[in-house]
Amino acid sequence: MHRINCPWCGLRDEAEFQYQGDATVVRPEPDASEEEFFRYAYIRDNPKGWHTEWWHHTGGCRQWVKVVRNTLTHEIHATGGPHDDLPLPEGDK
Amino acid sequence: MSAHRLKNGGILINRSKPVNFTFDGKSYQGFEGDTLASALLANGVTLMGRSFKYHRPRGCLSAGSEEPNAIVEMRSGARREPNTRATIAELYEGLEAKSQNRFPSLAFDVQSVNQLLSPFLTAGFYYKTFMWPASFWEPIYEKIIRRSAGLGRAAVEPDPDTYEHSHDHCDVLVVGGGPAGLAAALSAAKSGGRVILAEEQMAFGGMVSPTDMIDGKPADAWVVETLTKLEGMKNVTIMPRTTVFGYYDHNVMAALERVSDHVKEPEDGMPRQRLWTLRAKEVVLACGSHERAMTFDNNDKPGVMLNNAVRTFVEKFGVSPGKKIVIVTTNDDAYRTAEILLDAGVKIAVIADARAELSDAASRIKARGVEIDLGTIPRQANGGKRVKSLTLQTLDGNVTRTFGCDCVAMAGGYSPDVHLASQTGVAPVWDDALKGFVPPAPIRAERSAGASKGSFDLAACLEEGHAAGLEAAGAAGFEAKAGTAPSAEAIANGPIAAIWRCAGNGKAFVDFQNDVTAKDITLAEQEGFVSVEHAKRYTTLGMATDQGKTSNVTGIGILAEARGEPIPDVGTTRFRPPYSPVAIGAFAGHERGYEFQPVRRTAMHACGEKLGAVFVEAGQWLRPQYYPKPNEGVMEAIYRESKQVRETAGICDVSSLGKIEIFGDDAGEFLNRLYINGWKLLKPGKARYGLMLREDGFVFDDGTTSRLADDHFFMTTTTANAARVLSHMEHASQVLWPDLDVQFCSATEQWCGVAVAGPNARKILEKAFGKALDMSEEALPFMGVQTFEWNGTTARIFRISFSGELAYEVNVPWTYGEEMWNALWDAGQDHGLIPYGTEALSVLRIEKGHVAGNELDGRTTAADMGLGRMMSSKKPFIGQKLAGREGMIADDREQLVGLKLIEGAERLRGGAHLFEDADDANRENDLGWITSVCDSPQLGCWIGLGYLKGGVEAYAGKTLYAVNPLFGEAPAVEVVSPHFFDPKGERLNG
Amino acid sequence: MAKFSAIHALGDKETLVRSQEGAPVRIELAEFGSLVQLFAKKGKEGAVMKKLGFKTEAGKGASEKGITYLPLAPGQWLVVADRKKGPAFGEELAKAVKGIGHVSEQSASRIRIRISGENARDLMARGCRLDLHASASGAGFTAQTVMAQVGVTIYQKSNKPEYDLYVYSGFARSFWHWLTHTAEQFGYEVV
Amino acid sequence: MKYSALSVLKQGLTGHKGWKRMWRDPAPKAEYDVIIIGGGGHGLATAYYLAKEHGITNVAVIEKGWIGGGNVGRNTTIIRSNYMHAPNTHFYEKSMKLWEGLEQDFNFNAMISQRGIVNLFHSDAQRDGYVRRGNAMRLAGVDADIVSPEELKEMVPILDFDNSRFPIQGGLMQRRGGTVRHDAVAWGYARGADSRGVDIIQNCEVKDIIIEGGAVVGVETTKGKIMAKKVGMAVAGNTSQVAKMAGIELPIESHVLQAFVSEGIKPLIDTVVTFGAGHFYISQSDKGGLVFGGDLDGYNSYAQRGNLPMMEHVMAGGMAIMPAIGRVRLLRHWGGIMDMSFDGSPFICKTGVDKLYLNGGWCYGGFKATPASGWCFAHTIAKDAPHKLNEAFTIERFREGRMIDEKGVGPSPWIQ
Ligand SMILES: Cc1cc2nc3c(=O)[nH]c(=O)nc-3n(C[C@H](O)[C@H](O)[C@H](O)COP(=O)(O)OP(=O)(O)OC[C@H]3O[C@@H](n4cnc5c(N)ncnc54)[C@H](O)[C@@H]3O)c2cc1C
Ligand SMILES: NC(=O)c1ccc[n+]([C@@H]2O[C@H](COP(=O)([O-])OP(=O)(O)OC[C@H]3O[C@@H](n4cnc5c(N)ncnc54)[C@H](O)[C@@H]3O)[C@@H](O)[C@H]2O)c1
Ligand SMILES: Cc1cc2nc3c(=O)[nH]c(=O)nc-3n(C[C@H](O)[C@H](O)[C@H](O)COP(=O)(O)O)c2cc1C
Ligand SMILES: [Zn+2]
Repeated sequence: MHRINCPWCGLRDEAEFQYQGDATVVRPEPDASEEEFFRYAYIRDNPKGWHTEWWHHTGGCRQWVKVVRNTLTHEIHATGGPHDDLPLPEGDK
Repeated sequence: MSAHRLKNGGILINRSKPVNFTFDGKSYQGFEGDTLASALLANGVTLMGRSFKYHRPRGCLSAGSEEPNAIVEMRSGARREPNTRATIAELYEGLEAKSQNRFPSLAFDVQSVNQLLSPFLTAGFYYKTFMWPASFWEPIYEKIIRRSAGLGRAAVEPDPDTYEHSHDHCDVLVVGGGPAGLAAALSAAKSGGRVILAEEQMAFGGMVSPTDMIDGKPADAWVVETLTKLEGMKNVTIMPRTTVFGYYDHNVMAALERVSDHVKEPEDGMPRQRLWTLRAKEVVLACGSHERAMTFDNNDKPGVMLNNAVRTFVEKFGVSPGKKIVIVTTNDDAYRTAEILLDAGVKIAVIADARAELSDAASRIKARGVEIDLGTIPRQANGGKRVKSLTLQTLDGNVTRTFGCDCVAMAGGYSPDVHLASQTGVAPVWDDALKGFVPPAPIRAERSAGASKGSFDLAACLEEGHAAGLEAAGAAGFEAKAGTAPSAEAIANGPIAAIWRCAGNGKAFVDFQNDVTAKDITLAEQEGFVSVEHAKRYTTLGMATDQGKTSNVTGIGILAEARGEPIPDVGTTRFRPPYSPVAIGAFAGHERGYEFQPVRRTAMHACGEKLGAVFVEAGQWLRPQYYPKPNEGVMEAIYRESKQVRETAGICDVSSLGKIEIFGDDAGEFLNRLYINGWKLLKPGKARYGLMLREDGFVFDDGTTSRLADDHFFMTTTTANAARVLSHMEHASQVLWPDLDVQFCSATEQWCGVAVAGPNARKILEKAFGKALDMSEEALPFMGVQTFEWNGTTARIFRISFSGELAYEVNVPWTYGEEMWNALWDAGQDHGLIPYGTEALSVLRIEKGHVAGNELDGRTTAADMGLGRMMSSKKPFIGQKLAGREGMIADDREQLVGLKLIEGAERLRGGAHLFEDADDANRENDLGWITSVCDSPQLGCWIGLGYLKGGVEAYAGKTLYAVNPLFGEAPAVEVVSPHFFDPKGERLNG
Repeated sequence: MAKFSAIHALGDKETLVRSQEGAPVRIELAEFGSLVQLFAKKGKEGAVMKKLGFKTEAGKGASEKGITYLPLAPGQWLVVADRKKGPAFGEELAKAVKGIGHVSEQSASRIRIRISGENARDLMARGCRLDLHASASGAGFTAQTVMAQVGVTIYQKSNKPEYDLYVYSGFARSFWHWLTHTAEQFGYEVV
Repeated sequence: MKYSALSVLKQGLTGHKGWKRMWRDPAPKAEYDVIIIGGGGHGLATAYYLAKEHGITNVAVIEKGWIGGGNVGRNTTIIRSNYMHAPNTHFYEKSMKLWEGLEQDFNFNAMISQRGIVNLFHSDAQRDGYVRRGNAMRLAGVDADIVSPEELKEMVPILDFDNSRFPIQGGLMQRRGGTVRHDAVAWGYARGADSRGVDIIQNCEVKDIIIEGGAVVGVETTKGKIMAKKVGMAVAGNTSQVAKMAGIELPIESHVLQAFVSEGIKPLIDTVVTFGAGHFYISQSDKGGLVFGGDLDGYNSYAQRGNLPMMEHVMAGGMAIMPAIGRVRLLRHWGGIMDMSFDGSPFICKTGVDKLYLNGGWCYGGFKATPASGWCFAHTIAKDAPHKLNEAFTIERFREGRMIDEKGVGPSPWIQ
């Protein structure tokens, strides 16, 4: 079971969170094109390996937590707040 | 007691406490501390089950958790549980067990005729046959196959016992309470970390023998002493009868504690079993090993068992499984058994040792006068329902001699128990000296120790355990307090021979329970099932309840020989949890039946109850659905309620609506971005209907939101979407627009609410709230909001209307719900006030053409609902861009319409499809469907809402057919505007 | 008659109370006066604490003069007044933080249950996924989590294994059912 | 070699020495007319129908592991055609028809068992949704019925009607739905394809897709470069990874779905029962194991294993409606990687790259699709154009706003 380090609550069980998908896609500015919004809503890199993603801590502080997790091993490299820059581990993509 | 119980020995049994039990209806007696298997053996019962496919008679193979054969039905009635391993079922007074998978009786099983068919019933048989004629499969062949498969019978009544979950955290989790595990727990505990020691069995000590010496004491005394020491340490939790069965991500382990399985029924308040979630910083796996059987013809005869099972029965339970025993072996462990048998006075007919040379251990036994045949392996067991003799052969297949016996002990070598270590997804590694797979290099914070790591010598197990405990504690951040490992005399074991199968022409079983023979495996290879995973699936090797604990390695050895490749190239199949089977009820815990999900009750639940409401589930909420009068049917009640509201007034509990309190200078801007319509200009004291889209442009939710102050809004959401809307807003404020000054939280359970609707609504409220509230048109116009003091608390009133009547929603704090209801109820008595439920609410809104859950199915656009014009073009909002995609604005999209039943059926039904021609209805000319229906008192007929291609514009006044093949009807309906009733909204003013 | 009873959502107190001499688990219907959710505007967290004269950090609440401050999230607290009743408490707070924060009245949204006794921690472990061992919790320990599928806020006032659970009103009965059912294995009293 | 009563009898009496390999183990040729990447159900079925229906036999199926080791070998084996949206209804019904004749067609007993599938409903709104769906099926010529609680009690006696949190009001039944012995589907198609000349190449991973001048010309594999006139991708959970090799971006996420099997027990449940409101579904295998599952774990994963919270939730769902299974033991549980598309519906289509074709986005429902998927994909590859049955399953539908969203939850694949 994933244990996710919420920046506010500390290490918590996966069961307290709701997964919310890829955190690398950035919502375009309001005046961006339909195409850009389309890519934001639908196109995903879906990597096998490190993935930066959202876990919403609904069973705790209700903060959106950014998590760098490996989709192959389920290992977690880093967690942070929505606007923290979380680099991927060295040498990996 | 019976002759099979030895005079002495049996460290686990208490001879002064006899215990009565029954097996297949016959009464027997055993001792406290016995397992069902040891007690049956003590009574001379060797036949304990039938195999899966051929229904061959079987006795117990092992004395432990790995048992494939002796699986029985325990208990009866609602507590009947299939497939319980007799070898670990603890005996209790009144235990009832039955043999399974046999008819009519264990001794005489009709389906054992399958054995006659056995030349055909090989691996893969099913795939090649039962195809002729085609129509015979389900009604005939499949039924027979299903009935003859499947082992035991489950209960058919609800399980009367309870299960619970429990959680713990530790620095070091030690799995297994054998010598390695005990040593690990002790050294880890001494360094101060929090230690949990879990052991599957009732007794600790694992495979140690009372004849072993540890720290100069008999091993069983050392075990007790060590446990006592551990129990005395505050940082140690000892968990007997607890199987750690699953190794999940991030070092979380799941364990099952069998709290009450060793008693007839759980004591008051106690669960049957407890499922533990253990979060360990570091793990020590000291799970021991499993002995392998040897593969020779008829090796499944009752009385043929594992060498260490024979030893365990003698040493731990004081039972000799036979009076004259043949031992067949590939390694030195057989001689430990021989020694113990000789000491117990049990006769050994011969020991057949596959190895060419006499080992030291063997010579010691030879010196005691036992015949040892070197270079000899078993050929076939003989006998009926119990082994009578064993024929031996040389390694190259020459039959030598046959020895009479009533028990055969097989020492095929040990396989380290790498189950948990491999569950993490890495494959174990072949060790050729050991002739077994050992744990892979850890990828988690874990390490193995003792036999499970491939160390079979007691001294090494103790040392490794000690070191592993220290290492684990150190890794968890606790300073190692060295000390020395418990010591035992190191014994050099001789080599192990790799004998995967012994030559023969008959059935030599590898996987006993699933009746997989050596030939099945070679046949699979011959047919192209070369991969070990293919061979497993084709033959079912290792797929039975024991998951191949005693058989997988042998099967892999045979496959490797057939492929002509070394074992490491073949590899193992994938290890999966659970380590041993776990009751489904334990996973569910408390969350079963009515407790599956918590119930949410509104503050006014009791008021509804008092008025005879029938409640309905709305998500987790319970809401009054309707309030039947005596002798009134559902439909009549709904009709009456919805009619009466428009005539006088009705009161409805609307507390389950989601409520969100929003603060901040940018709250208006925030709402502007969330909703499709504008919010900035909304004045304090006013409410507005709002519609939200998802980012993909489809409608997400709707509700009424009010401005209470410049920087304070109060939002309502639908009951169903309350949580989702809150999450959506948190995303927007935390992730998308952190710069907006906006703060909000749920207020759903702070405020409860009622709607009072109908021409008399104002009068009733005036009477109930009196001077507290100014109800005048000026003070509280349509879409007006007021906060007022009532009864010592703050109340809010919203003049909004879902029903289309003059209506108000009043909110008070949850604690005042009943009082408010009662006040309104009393005030309404002179004004024809009735309570109405969700059904009447639905009728009223359908008559008005207001959309609800049925119309908001996640695939509709605002325009589909006729609300396209609400979409502001003056500001950006979520969903705006993608709502413009060509398919979402296409002309052929279905639009919301009203439908009136004309004729052809008694009623309308949701889910009917709309067609121009009822006789030519198919998916290609399908025009739409009906979403909601009701029997409308105002229209005097059944009406409905639906989505229709072309909408009202194309079909107004036209007749369509509501085709409903499921109900065999296709009534004619007229297409009308969805605003059936009072389209101008005149009634909003009373 | 005004009602601020912690048990409003559970029904009549008389039907809930149960005595057992020396019970290893004690469940207390711990009524309070007022409860609000307090917000600091962005960047005003310190200012709000200063203004109101309390100090909390993530996971650690504080009790002062009958008022308990439970940190929920950055810039968010539950503030519980033991005695001060009614909306007035929230209004006072709101006034105090005007310009730097907001207050949402929540007195009716939750009930408070206090669990203590020899087996209190064992009982908690049956539903609580958090580590409540003395080395991991202790005085001031505050956490929002989920027990028996219900969101709860836990507060441990002292180093003793005694826990205040704040449970949403609508879920109160379901939670109570689970709690008392589970406590039966130890034996419990309700006061 | 053909399986007949006679061959089974003969081999039984002669020690089974004559049974041949079901598929060869050939070395890859330098070039094929068609390469199918992925030896799962869909890939093997595609090869089979290319050979059988279109006479294209110079075909290789390239599988990185052992055939059938992906989702076809780990699914809960349910087949049904109870879909609501027209493209799905027609497509899955085609599949159902192919299932009905499959064993005779490929001379292999895949134990297709039309024991029926029932979806329970618990509220009027849910019922209306199912009625809409059932009618959509009937209007497409597919069997569907609404069954009453009384009929349900008869059909599934262990359903609890007395103490259930969400009272069971009835169900949508498709009697022709049921289960199939999953492994046998892969093996049967493999054997059928092999006997028609298709090369099945195992332990060979495609590492790159070679494109020249906008058209595919071959693949780079762990066994070297293999050229091809056309290439079809049918790699399920790995769709994004393989499509990326050709520069194709997709609305797909890979998620883990768990499955569970109990110890074998005597027949207890004769139909497939799904409890959507509780995220639980169950059937019983011919071997006696209760085979059940629930929702996705709900996070991107390629790990083929899930975690405890979903396990507990799934089994709670079981105990919510069938409390008699409490004492039956879970034997094993595992996971598979779902290629979750952003509307829950699949792709069988051409791609932006000439002669490169996509089959994917099957989510947790592609097993039942296997025959029709292979059949339609073979058609699309052979004709370089979709069949009418799969023309809606394009990549462009998302850009165009013509999603086929059975669940109506939109582009959040973890809840699709
Ligand atoms: C737990 C679970 C339960 C399910 N239950 C059902 C159900 O009840 N009913 C239903 O209809 N569907 C169900 N499904 C879904 C269904 O199993 C899949 O949608 C379907 O099997 C996918 O098609 P496939 O058989 O071709 O996939 P797979 O069998 O996964 O085949 C894809 C193959 O491609 C191979 N591959 C991947 N990358 C490469 C590469 N680079 N080179 C070479 N080969 C590669 C893989 O190794 C794999 O063998 C379930 C799935 C799971 C996991
Ligand atoms: N002579 C030989 O060939 C040979 C071979 C193997 C073992 N042995 C002997 O066996 C002993 C090995 O000691 P050890 O401590 O490594 O192993 P052990 O077998 O003595 O103990 C392992 C213990 O772990 C428990 N266990 C296993 N899996 C578990 C799980 N998942 N959850 C909870 N409990 C679990 C078992 O019930 C058992 O009590 C030594 O005495 C050694 O000499 C001898
Ligand atoms: C329908 C079905 C029935 C199964 N029955 C059994 C079974 O009776 N015994 C068993 O050990 N595994 C059974 N399995 C699980 C497989 O052993 C295996 O776990 C699964 O195919 C996934 O493969 P993997 O575990 O090798 O990754 C079954 C799987 C399926 C799909
Ligand atoms: Zn948190």
